[in-house]
Amino acid sequence: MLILLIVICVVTAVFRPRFVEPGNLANIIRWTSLYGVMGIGVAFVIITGGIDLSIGSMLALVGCLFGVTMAQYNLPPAAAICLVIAMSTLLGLVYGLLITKLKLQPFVVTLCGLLILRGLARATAGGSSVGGFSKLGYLINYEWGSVPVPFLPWINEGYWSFHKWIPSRGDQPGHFALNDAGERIGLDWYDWVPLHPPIIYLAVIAVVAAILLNWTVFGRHLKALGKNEQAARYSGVRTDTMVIISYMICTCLAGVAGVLFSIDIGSVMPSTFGNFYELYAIAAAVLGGCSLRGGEGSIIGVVIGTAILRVLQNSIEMWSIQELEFAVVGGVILIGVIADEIARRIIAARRARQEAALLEKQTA
Amino acid sequence: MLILLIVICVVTAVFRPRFVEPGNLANIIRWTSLYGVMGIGVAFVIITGGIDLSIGSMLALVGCLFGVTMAQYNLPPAAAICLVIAMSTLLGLVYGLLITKLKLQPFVVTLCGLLILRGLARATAGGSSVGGFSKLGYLINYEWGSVPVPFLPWINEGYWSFHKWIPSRGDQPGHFALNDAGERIGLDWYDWVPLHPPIIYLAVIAVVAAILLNWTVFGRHLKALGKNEQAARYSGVRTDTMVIISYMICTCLAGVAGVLFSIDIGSVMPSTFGNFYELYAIAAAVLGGCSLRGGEGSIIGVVIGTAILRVLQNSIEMWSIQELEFAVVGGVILIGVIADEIARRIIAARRARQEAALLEKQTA
Amino acid sequence: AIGCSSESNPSGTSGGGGTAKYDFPVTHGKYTVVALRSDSGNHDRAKQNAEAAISKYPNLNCMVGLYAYNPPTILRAVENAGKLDDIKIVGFDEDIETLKGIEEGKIFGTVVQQPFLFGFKSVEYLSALVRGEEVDVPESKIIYIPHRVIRPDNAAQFKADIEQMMAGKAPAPKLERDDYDTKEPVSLAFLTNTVDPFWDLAEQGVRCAEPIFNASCDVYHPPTASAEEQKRFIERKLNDDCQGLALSPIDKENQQTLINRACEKMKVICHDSDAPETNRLFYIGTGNYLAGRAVGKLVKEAIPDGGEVAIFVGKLEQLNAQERSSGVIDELLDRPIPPEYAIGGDAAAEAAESKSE
Amino acid sequence: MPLLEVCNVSKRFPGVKALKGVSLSIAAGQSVAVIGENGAGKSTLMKILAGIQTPDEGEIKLDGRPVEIRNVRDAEKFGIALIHQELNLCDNLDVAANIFLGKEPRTFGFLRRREMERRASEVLRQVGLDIPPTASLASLSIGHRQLVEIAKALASDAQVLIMDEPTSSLSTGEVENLFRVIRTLRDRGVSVVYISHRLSEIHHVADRVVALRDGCNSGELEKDQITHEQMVRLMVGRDLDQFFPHSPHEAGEVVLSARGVRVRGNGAYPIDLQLKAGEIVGLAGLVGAGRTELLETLFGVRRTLGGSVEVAGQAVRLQSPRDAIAAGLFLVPEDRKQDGLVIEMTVGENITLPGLMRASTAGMLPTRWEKTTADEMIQKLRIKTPGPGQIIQFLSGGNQQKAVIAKWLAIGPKVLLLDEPTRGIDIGAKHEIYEMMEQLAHQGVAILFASSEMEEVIGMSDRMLVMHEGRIAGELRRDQLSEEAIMRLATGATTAATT
Ligand SMILES: Nc1ncnc2c1ncn2[C@@H]1O[C@H](COP(=O)(O)OP(=O)(O)OP(=O)(O)O)[C@@H](O)[C@H]1O
Ligand SMILES: Nc1ncnc2c1ncn2[C@@H]1O[C@H](COP(=O)(O)OP(=O)(O)OP(=O)(O)O)[C@@H](O)[C@H]1O
Ligand SMILES: [Mg+2]
Ligand SMILES: [Mg+2]
Repeated sequence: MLILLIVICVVTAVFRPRFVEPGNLANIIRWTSLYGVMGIGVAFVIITGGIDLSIGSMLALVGCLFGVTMAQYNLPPAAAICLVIAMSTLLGLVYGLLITKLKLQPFVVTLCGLLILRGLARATAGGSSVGGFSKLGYLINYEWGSVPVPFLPWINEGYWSFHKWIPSRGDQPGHFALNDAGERIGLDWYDWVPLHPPIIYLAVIAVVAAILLNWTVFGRHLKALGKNEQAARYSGVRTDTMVIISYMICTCLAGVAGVLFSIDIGSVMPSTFGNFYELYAIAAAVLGGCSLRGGEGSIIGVVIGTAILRVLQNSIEMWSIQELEFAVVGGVILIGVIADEIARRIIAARRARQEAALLEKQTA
Repeated sequence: MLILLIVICVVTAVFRPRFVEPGNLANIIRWTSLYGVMGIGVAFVIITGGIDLSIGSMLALVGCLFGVTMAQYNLPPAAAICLVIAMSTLLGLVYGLLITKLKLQPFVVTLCGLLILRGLARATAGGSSVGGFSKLGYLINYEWGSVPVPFLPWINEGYWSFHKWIPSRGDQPGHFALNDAGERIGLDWYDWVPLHPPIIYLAVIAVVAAILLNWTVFGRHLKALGKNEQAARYSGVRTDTMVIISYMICTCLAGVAGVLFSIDIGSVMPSTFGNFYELYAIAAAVLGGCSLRGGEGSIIGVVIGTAILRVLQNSIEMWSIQELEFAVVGGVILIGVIADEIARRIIAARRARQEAALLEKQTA
Repeated sequence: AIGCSSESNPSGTSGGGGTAKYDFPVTHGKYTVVALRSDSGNHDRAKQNAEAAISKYPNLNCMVGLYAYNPPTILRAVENAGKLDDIKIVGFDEDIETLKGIEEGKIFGTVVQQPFLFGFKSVEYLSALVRGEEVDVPESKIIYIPHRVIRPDNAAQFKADIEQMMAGKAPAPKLERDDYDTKEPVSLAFLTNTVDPFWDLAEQGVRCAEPIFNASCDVYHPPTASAEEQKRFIERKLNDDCQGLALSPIDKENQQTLINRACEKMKVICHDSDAPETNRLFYIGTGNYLAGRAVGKLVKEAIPDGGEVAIFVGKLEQLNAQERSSGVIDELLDRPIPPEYAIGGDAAAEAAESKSE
Repeated sequence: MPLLEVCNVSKRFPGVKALKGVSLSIAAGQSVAVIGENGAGKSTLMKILAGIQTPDEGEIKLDGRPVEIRNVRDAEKFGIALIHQELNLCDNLDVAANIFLGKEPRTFGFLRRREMERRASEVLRQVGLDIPPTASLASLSIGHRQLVEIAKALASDAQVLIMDEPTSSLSTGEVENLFRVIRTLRDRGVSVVYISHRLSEIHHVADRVVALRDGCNSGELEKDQITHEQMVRLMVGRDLDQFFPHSPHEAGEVVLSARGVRVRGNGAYPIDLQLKAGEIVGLAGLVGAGRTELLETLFGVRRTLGGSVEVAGQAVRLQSPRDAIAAGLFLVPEDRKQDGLVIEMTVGENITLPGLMRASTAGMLPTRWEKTTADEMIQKLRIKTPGPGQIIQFLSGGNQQKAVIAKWLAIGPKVLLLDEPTRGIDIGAKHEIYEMMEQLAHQGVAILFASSEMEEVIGMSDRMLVMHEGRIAGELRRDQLSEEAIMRLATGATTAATT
């Protein structure tokens, strides 16, 4: 999957040098971070063998509530954030209870959730869009640092591309090494990509999630129960509790993502905000190696999967083929999944052949 | 479920008498028919234990192609219809092959389908909406007959409602029995509800589907395979072929629905046409008793499920609470599913008690 | 009676535009507005809304469709219900089917904007601004492009014009000045608010202007009409070598920061829908409110004896929908034109009147 | 004083009363065998002890104090561990993780992997399984998985260890090893409850035998009373005459002949074999010897890597089970719940499933045929069911197995492949299945019959093939059959064929 990511990046960079513009890279990083938070949440649910189709609606509801509580009830932002995240977590509890205690199917429950939450979002917002997040913009846009990335200017200025030299605008700083007199003497060989807070959020959440999944008893139980619920239950794992917790993690992270998205986008339109985001999150998790049959998945995979989707989307925009956007994204996911499947088969076949050869040798 | 349907109808009729207006009933019937076609298709896939998330996009693609082939390539409508339905059926074949031969998960495949088809639809339409279906309007709107339904005028005119008498416009015929001089002497006790072609389409498709499912070997095999694919395969059922066929049925019916919807609505906006229709179709199937775990489902159930959703939506319209629409629809599905589950438990418990009593008696 | 709710959100978000909150049905004199229904931009929803309204309000006299796709869907719904004689239809925008309906006498009339001019003028002004040339902008920072009223008499001619535009063969409109300097190529962007035939006309205008002003212009139609898509586009343009941007903000108040950010980097103007609180240089477009009032006048003509009116729009969250609908309602209720729309508006309205007659 | 005491426990399920006032007591350091026919309620009783199910009535006492076992955790607290009849492992985790699932050594919720692996390799050694604790479970055969399951129970350091048919997929050597483990545990003072349908094993492990019949206690045997006949009488309620109803068969023409068939996996050695009409051929071997794979390959479930198969002289291309079925070659699979039956469908629907297509005209359901066939088969095989409309899930194991066989009898087999047909079913049902095999052989059906139970393969076969590591190590005629001869071939001690 990492390979796929790199391929997409390189191809885009070569043919559309503007892709590696620091600002553009910063954008991609920011979006990846935001979507990644969502993806990590849904990964937990997918690992238990469940699904959450209501993330998009959850985003809308959280966004609307967030805006409305701040504006209408004059809650301080911090309190509003806590409130909406608590609410989203509670909704996860409800899902979990319905799924474990009433034995309803996750698909059905979260499908209803999708509809209900969207409806509540519209009711909350009362038919108009919700805003007023701009004062919190620093949570997303504060530039706390930047990293140097080599070669960017070269690619950017077309040295490496098949395209003609693109005359740069004179007022754009940073690309050229200047001599003392301020004249251009050559291209810098690196450029600064600015970093914004979302990457920190993602990093923190991803690290915590990865630890939770791989190093704790909780994670172990989660995987066991995702693969074979009965076995886990017979071994004394509190399967119901685990499932409920995983839904709570998912909706909680969806709540966090909802807050971040609404701050980032700045306005929440209750009827369209977050439409189909659940599909993006699920697609990212699947691309990242989570199996919808449960029991498998890695956090770093999810992050890479999200990055693929974001880079792809940006790349499509660079190529100006927005009309095909969905088709390309869908196609890439499909190809990724097919390639994965084929690779797995080839490996299995090769291993079988090797083992056969080994056996032959042993017996000979 | 039928009970739920009737309850919703009665409550709406009592509190919002305009609900039983013949024209409104005709609308509901028409919409139910159109959505029903889609729902029946997806029921087949659900019975095999699969899912099709791409119906909405399929609708959009079919609609766009339909319009474009007619307008741009001047195909006669019949040819265009055949062409697009053939194409949608072919797509089902592709899904089926990917799912059976490459062993990909239906969720993933059709999720990609959702994106890809939507993208293709947009590319086909070239960014604008597609129209030109009005000359085919007779396929939807031709009034071929009508049925008398008793009591409608009474309810409609407020005799049975808790609301005040609604003065009818004088020029509205049919409601009143007239004396020879043309004066009103009383309310007619029945009214004519017009019938349009869609109900025929639905009836034909539903009857064929029901026969297929309940009276043929194909249907039996389908159910067996939905419950336990491996056992079915070990019993000589062509599981792969069956799965492929069920996807083809589903996409074919989605194609038919796409054609009908585009004629009915008259213009196809590639980016929003059919959004979330797959969810409506799946919800209808689930409300109608299909289990997403596979193996269970009835066609009449699906039709009733669709009717519930449509009536509900109309009823919401009548109550003027559109903002809560999604919430109400989702809530009703959830309540329906929960009620179903609880009813099942109660029945199981009661049967257990009866049996225990019986056993006791036998042994005594 | 929630269906209306173009109430402005207390958070001071959108929903402004001078719209008061209405409690439907509102009655004034002969006219009653029974409902204002939105469909989130879904055509199927639009048709369902129209059908439901016909059933729900037996005494409906007039239906008004304010987004381009509304009038044709209303027409079909009315036709199917067999109520063409009872219900008059008044439209907005120049959908081909709307125009056909007018020709056939099924639709009473429509008020059209001139998106072709939006596109053309945007490129004209932006390329001049980018090259540092002077542009005549009125005090109000609003350049009105007059709307037109289409009735059966001028429908055929107008339809022909539109077809010509769509084919890319429309003659270029008159330029403001004829001494533009067009040596240096400029790179511009034209951002609309959704995918619609309406915006195709605007794009044609842009394309028509590109060679004349030696500009290359990236036109983007956000497919799901969301603020997010607009944001992504603008952010991309910020990192591009784009020098001028003309946009139709979807949610002006909450996009303020974004638009102001763009203003720092390039020349920004608004078209179609304004964002007056930002640093955008000026606004080109129809006065949506005044166009709404023109629709209201058409309604009055259509049902001179008064009656029930239902209004259908796409996204009530959008300013143009709010302005248009309040224009219609205010006209029907004989409210005065709020001062903020009166600026420069009278002249525009008169221009519209004279043009259509 | 008994360590664990069960008093008058009852349990109802929808449709059946699984336990009707059963009592059981176990002293510390004692091993008790629980026997009974299928559906007698053994597993249910054990599940109640392990906290998986709760009793409707009755009491459980530990050290004389009544306790309530509400869930698995409670059972663990009281020192009760259960090895399930069905495998309950997660094949996405490694062996160590499976062994310690639910009781991982931890500090603040973090896993202590090192310690886990150390202790896991310890218990693995105890059960005689020579694999690293980090091996992935997916790579193990059923037999090895069963051993892992046993190791899992051992790792819990339980006071009472319950084994529900632990040996059903183990080979002789592994069974011996298990007995040794049980004896050492017993010497350490651990109580062992042992359930098995292989009555011969019971002599080796049991201090006492408790028999259940139809959910009631039907008697107990002390160590010195344990004999085969006694046990059978307690289980079935009557004496059974000759156990293996074997009579010599007339071998007819060759109906199945496989030449150079290479089975995917496990070495892909070419395999030759021939089956004559009216012959019962046993297929013996240790766990993982490749019997299931061979049978599945012959049935078309697995793709062959080469070779040819002929049925009644006609070459068959084995692409899918359909091809095999079309040729009259049927398999009764090892795992009847997963492969043999659609357990949520009715008895009738299951029995008629393979024959529907043949009996139908124009694809319509042959309703009349369905009904007559189902009734006929239920009668012929004496399937105990309220009727053909009963959901097959609610039948006991033996009756389910009969239904699987009925599926094939309904459409007339030429060759019947049976993979562990008596696995986990009771002695009465076993007997009926043996009789059926006899009958079929006399009707000219060729039967290839894989089983891990020495006695029954020896008792039932006219001829036996023994497999070792994916190849046929040798063939034994009926007069050569003995446990020693088989073991010699099965362990690869002599590679030369004895014929
Ligand atoms: N979860 C369940 N639901 C319904 N019936 C059940 C359930 N579990 C067991 N039964 C029924 O209870 C009875 C006793 O089953 P149990 O598994 O205890 O028998 P057993 O003695 O272990 O048989 P076997 O030797 O086949 O394992 C059987 O008739 C079985 O069908
Ligand atoms: N699906 C599978 N994937 C990988 N390996 C397998 C699979 N099935 C069987 N094997 C391997 O093939 C070998 C033979 O297994 P097989 O089940 O045929 O043995 P068997 O003699 O029937 O034993 P058993 O008594 O367990 O049925 C074993 O080593 C097993 O690990
Ligand atoms: Mg048992
Ligand atoms: Mg086997």
